[in-house]
Amino acid sequence: MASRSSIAELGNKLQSLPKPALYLILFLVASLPLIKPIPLPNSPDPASIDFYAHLMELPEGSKILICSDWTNSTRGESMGEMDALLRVLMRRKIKFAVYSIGDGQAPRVARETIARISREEGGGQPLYKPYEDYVVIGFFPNGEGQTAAVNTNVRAAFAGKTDISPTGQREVVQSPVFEGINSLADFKYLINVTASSTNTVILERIKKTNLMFAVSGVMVPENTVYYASGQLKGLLGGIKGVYDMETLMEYGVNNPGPHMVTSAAYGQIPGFPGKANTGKGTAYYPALHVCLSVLILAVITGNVGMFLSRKGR
Amino acid sequence: MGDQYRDTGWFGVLFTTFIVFSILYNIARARRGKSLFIRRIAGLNAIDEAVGRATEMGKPVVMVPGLSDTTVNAKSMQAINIFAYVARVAARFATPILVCCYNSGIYAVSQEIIRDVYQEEGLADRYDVDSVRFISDRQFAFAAGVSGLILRERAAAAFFMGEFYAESLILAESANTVGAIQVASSTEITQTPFFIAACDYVLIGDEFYAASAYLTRQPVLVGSLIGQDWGKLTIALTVLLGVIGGTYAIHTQTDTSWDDKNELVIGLPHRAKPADGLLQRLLIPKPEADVKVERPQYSPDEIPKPDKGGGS
Amino acid sequence: MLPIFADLDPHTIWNAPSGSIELVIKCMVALLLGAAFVGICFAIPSQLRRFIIFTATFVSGGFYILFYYFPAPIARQPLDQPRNVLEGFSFWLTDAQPIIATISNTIGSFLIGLGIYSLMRVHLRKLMKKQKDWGYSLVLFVSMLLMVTFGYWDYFDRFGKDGAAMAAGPAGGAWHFQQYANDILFDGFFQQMEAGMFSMVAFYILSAAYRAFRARSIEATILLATALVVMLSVMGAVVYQWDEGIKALAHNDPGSFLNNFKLDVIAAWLKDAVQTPSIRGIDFGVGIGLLAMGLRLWLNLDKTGGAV
Amino acid sequence: MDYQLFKLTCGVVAILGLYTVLYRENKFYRFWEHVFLGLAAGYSMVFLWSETLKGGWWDKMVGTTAEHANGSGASMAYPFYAALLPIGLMGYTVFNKKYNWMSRVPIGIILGLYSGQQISAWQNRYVPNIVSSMKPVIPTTLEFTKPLTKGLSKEATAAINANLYPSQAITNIIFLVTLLSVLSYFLFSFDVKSKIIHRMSLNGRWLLMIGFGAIFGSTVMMRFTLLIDRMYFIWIEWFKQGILHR
Repeated sequence: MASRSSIAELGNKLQSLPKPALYLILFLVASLPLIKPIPLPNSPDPASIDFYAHLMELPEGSKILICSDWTNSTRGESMGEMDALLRVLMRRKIKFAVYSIGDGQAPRVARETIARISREEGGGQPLYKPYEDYVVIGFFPNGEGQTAAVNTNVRAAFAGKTDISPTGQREVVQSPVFEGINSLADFKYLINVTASSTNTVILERIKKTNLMFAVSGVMVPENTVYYASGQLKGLLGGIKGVYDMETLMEYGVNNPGPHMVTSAAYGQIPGFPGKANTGKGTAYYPALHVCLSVLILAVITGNVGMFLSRKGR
Repeated sequence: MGDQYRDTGWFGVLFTTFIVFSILYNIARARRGKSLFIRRIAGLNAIDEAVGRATEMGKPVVMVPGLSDTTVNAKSMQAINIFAYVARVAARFATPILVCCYNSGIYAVSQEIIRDVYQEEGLADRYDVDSVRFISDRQFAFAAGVSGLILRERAAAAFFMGEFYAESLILAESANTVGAIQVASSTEITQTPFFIAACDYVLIGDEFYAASAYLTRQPVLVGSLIGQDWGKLTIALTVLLGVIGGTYAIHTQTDTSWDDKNELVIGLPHRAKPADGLLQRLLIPKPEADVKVERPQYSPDEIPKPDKGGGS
Repeated sequence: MLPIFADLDPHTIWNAPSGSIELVIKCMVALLLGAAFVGICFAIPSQLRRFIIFTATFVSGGFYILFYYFPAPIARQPLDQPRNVLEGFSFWLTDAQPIIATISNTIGSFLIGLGIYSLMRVHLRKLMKKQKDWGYSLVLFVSMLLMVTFGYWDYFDRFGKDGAAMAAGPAGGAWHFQQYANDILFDGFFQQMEAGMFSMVAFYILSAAYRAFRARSIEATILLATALVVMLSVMGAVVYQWDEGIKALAHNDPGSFLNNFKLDVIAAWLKDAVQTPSIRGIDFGVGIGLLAMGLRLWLNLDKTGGAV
Repeated sequence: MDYQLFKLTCGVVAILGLYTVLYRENKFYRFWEHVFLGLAAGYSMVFLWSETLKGGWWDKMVGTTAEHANGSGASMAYPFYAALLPIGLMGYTVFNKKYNWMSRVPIGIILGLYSGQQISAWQNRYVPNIVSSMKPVIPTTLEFTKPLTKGLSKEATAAINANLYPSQAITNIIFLVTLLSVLSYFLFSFDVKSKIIHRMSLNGRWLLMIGFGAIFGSTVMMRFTLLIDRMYFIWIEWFKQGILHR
């Protein structure tokens, strides 16, 4: 039987693992599951189902406004959300305008993402033509004022901004996307894909149209509050939200089958089986499990160490 | 023109105005010299201790007034107000300070306020312009720059106050690595648990806004703090009244329309929803059908620019 | 109401056709007026300084306060003219709002150079005096200059004659050296470094959680336990297994009370019943604090704002 | 080496350079930190014009001619935006000991515009939150949990949905107690003599910890995802697809 002091020593050791060792373990376990991803079972959140269902309920040819406020620093989550959103929009022939208030890089990242998804959806050829089917309006450094202006008069707020069209640089409000748009209410939704606090800026100032947010994992608790109070019609949160969207695109809602997604709030909503629905969600979700397990294990180790060293004393 | 408050309802505006009024009223009351009470806030007593330790060690005190998305805003102003106090203590002990700014607006304001603090203390010669620094206005370049500075200068005390996002933990763990005492506070609630995990003292929620009143005891700030308390009490009372009203509504009132997502049932009487309570309806009026107003029209050559039809 | 803010295209005193002499003259006048204001500020006696700052803040804040309290026009159509003076004023406020946004955007942008100037000052000094670590300052300068050069070069190319043919990404073609260089700097280095720095938070979370999450006190134990439940609830596979177990216990009866102990149900309940109200409670306080700070700034009540 | 692979390699080297700080502060990290700061400053200078001033100020000031606008119609120029230039430049007086007060004018304008919006922002953000906190607390039926509605008629479903069940009422009461306790914890100006309020604000602290725990749990998801994304970038995009061509 180990002596009291050696138990205490073990306890102290368990309590003071060197930082670099912890880091190395995490580095390794985050990498390994990527080599061969395993599809995991999933039951989508009601908030994600709302998000998907509202997009699917839009009549073809509707228009929506996207406020894209993410850059490559949150690529892991936001790009997955944006990809899934764009896929649904393009498959449903919904035109969209994109602007940013969060970050100067955001328009460029959005532009590249749209071009990529457009090529993938069109089988190599762009499915959506810039300026005709979508416009990238650009960045506005004063988010608060700009958002208030968008709510008051969306055309005036975007007037003067230009985008590159097939015939050179032209004003965005002249684009077909803005045809028939006289008020913000003519955009069926304003969807904010964001990884920064622009969500509250929009929430506080937009009243004329419905809001849906696609936020990063850290913002989920905060935005769940607004979803619960009905200020948001739908909400995608973090990689779970991405995986939910990918699941929904594959199986739809309430479609009988082995992977049926059930929701009491909606009738049958089709999915897009057979199309390229999987993306970052499917690839990252298994690795997330391993990382979280490591974290839980580390916390348990620390607590066991504390317990042992107290006992040994 | 009362009907023009259609979107928000007159009661919501009145309610908001009452809160504004109670803040301003208490500021006025405090300025008239009424002495008022503030409870103890634990994290703030640590400031003197932290600066004292930095003085002993001869290492700098690092202050970060947070990110503010565009230019300077009220949150960063509040952070700088707190730092003005820290800088004052540091100036008296001749402890070096380092204020790391995220954007030019914050930089300009901090530069001015910190300089003033040194001047007021009569120590203008101790002030080094480069102790207030702009680092970067890109979030993670900022995080890399500040944590590099903390590690290289081996800061003895670190204050992170204001609007912090993901970089909170990068900064806090860097400071932890060099053994600095950390006092932190984020207006972003989602970052508070990380500061709790990594820092020595954390101000939670609006303790951040109470800090400058607590530290300086300026009548204006103390009065404002009391006004804020009135506001919180008003909210609590309103919620309680609404709970009673909503409960009453679901027990006694009936409604004939029921829009429960797709389950639209019209014509059958049902229990009312909690949102049908009186207070609820006053604060958020039921949306009405679109109204049309007849107005004289501009002739086409006077059309305001933004409304030309789209398309080519 | 004067159509100062109406943004009408008909020619008024406030605008001019693009490229005309009139425009140049009006621009000069505007510049002179602005410069005159700055000149006056230089000459002004120090007693009036506080007043000028107060006025600037008060008037600009007052616009939004007025905008909030003055009834907004209802059901306004694009071609509508106001029916009376009051309505005219509310139209004017609505029209002015985008212009005000432009003004604050622009002034904010002009300040950006200030930060860059500070950065240059610190590092130029190091470089000139060959202080410790001056080599790194050189690295900073070089990378900044490269970014500026290729950034603008690429930008002007894109808005030039052949810009339309230029693809957004390298795969599309029609790229020259400057486009590739800009792409490497921005996409190859800068963006990846941002993501890299951000991802380091994961390492720090692990070490902070390991160090701090000990069941030392009641508070710490509560924090630890809730965090564990929520973490488990985002692990889809764990949730799935747990829920299958519960289903088996409940004999697959969907009406059974046991179904309330599914992991995602517990987590959702925790969010609804405790997390949401506690965030809301903090948020109400923070909101009022921010409102009060806003009011004090608007009315210039704080004393620390510089000894003017 | 093709262009794509070269670009990926740059990214991988830079990321690993930053990661070395996890071991300790070192020269390699310092190098990449300064590269990062330089690129960030350079980028700010580029987007200062390209993303903000060009479209937001210059184009509005000089307008567009028919030729320039590609047939979409000329727009008028609004020359008085030019007056913003001198006002904006007033910010640069901050380095002058005598005239530094002038920098407060442009900042005052920005702060004014910001603070003026706070009242309406407060109402828009918090009033709906206040209203949705008004949850009913007395159940309308004695059946403890909500029965299943699957397969029932719309009318029957609506009738069931309209009821407040005791289980929900209990949740609502916990919700309210939490909200009020947390609010009372943040009262600063009351000398707590009443035992109930004291108890409540102590409860408030514990309930806050539950909230923070839940936030921590869901935030961790994101942080790890971003790390996994970097690992994906290094191992799959660069190593597997770039180097090994698989």
